[in-house]
Amino acid sequence: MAQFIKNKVGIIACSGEDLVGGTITRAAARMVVEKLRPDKTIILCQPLFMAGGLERHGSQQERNFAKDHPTITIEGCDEECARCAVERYSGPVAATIRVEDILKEHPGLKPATRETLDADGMKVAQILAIKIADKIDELLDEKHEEDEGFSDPARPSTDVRGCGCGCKKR
Amino acid sequence: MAKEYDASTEEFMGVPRKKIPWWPTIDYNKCTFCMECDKFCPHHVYEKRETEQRKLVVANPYNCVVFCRACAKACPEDALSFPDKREITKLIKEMRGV
Amino acid sequence: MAERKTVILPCNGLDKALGVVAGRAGIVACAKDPGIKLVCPVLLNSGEPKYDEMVKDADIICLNGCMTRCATKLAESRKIPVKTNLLVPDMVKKFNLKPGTDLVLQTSGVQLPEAIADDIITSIKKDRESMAQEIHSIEVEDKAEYFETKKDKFYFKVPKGAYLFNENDCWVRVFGGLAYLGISDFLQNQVGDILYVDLPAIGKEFGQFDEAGSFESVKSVQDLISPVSGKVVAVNNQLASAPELANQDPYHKGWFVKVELADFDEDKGLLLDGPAYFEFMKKKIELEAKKQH
Amino acid sequence: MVKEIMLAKKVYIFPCSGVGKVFGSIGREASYIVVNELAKDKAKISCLPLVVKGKKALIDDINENHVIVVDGCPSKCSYNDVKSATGKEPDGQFLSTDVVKYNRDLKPESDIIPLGENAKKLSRKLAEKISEKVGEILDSDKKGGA
Repeated sequence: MAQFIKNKVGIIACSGEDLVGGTITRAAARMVVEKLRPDKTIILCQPLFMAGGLERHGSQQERNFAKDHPTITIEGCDEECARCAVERYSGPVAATIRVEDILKEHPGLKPATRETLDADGMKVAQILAIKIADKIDELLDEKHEEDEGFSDPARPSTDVRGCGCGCKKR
Repeated sequence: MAKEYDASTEEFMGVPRKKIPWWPTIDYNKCTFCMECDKFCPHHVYEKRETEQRKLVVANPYNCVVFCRACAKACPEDALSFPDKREITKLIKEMRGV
Repeated sequence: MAERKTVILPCNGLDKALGVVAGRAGIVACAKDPGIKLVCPVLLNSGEPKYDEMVKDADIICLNGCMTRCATKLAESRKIPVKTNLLVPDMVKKFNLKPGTDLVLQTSGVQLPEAIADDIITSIKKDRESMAQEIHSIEVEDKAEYFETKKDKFYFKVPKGAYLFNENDCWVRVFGGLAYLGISDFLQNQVGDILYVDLPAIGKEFGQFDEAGSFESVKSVQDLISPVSGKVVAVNNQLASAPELANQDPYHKGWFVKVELADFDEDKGLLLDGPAYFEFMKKKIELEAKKQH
Repeated sequence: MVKEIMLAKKVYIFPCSGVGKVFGSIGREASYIVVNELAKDKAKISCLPLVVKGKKALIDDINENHVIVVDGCPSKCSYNDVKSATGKEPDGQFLSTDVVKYNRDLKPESDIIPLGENAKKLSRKLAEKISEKVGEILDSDKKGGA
């Protein structure tokens, strides 16, 4: 892996509009940057990343950040647009996390609405958010005590991990 | 959060922040504890006191940005007041002169 | 933008046709351009207080009928600052219209006041245009060099010269006795996308560190805390329809207010130049980052 | 011109998919209102990231139909992304901040998930404008084809 500045991790969600997976990536990304790891993350805007950025700063700020820092892409479907974008403009990604994998692990969860997430969609987003947070800790070689100091409702309790969908996960 | 900020080492315009008496004063006759000012202020000047009669206090006066009065505009009851800017400017000039 | 008032003080001496021409020219100019006001020299001389308000902050033109320059002297005695002194004999030459000696003006004597009035109106227009030109100059990105620093994916710029700052992250750029005010790149970054900008009324006076406008984003409402004392002569009306200019181009097209400086020599003692503000801003950025922890 | 039976064209709506600010979400919400409700059979939504990725089938389909871009900030990502992928000027473009600017009484909340009440109201206002534009574009099709 390239030498990254390991103070913050970039988060880029596919954020696709046409499918519920996109909405889930969006929600999970926001949970991570707002609640779970606010000071360890920078959210990168997928369309801005693609378009370049603000002209007066040389149009490259999103891309440069992903060049210098480890970046996690979050994918809503197998097109993996976010990963493709980062690889095209910045370089290798540090990790890719897929909504589909979570759906496979939790077959009982069936998110359906792409407009506003339903209860299942919200749960998937929460599981995804935790997975991202764990990945961030790993990338920054930091250990976060589980649930430490985080009692926000957006943070799923351990119940969510064993989410009641019938999966065997604890 | 607020604790990271150490006003004793901070300066404003070359004057120790602690020597500048600039912060809001709550008029408790007007305040309805709607908390709009606290919600507004990103510098944690205010603190809620759920169990006390005065449910809001100016807890970190030196976190207040000198000359900023933005929270007063957020106050629907007009219960917040600040010192006179000219007086403060004069004071700062005097201290810089020393 | 602000249009300054123009006030004409004619001599209106009644012992010479030249004086009658001066008075007449003032009347015609007022009739042609309602933005121009006329001061009656006789009433002014009697100590009439109503003119105090009128001449305040206005461009005063003294229109003298002869070399005695009564209008100019009158203005001086009343401590009214004069912008332009005109002499009717100069105008006679300029337009080659001799008024004759008859106090009841005849032919060319009637034409001359018309010509003088037109001349005055044209020069006012030119003044306004050159003022607009000046505005244009701050809106065009000059070759100013910038200091730049980066925090994560955010970039912050500070012009190296020409701009002075206060520690409330607002800037002033001086052009002679006038100055533009705005917010720094750091401040616009802090508040995020600016949605609404409220600007002060033309003519409003404020002291150093008073509010000279405010702006609002989803995150917050903040004031432009003026680095200087002065009086508003113009505001950037473009910000009403395009508040994003304050985000995109905070040092040029995103200017807020233009002021006539009150006491810049005194004010500037409390301001930072580009290099000093850049160092100050970098510390602030680090402090903000720490606070987020 | 002898006309074959032609399927009516549709209008693609591409919101910018911005994820950092509420304005992107307003544009996105408005787009959903358009395709689900106001111009149900006339407009459709697709993924902007997929366009930029260069998905040929999608880009070809956009070029055979019409496209409106809905941006959330003056960076105009959707406009720039769609234009560079399709090589043509979009048939319509909107900026959600414009709706925000002209409805000062409805200052949007900063929440994104879920959107606040004002943000929802603004989304509907924007949606109405977008769907009007959809109608205009399709009408001019009919006139042009007649």
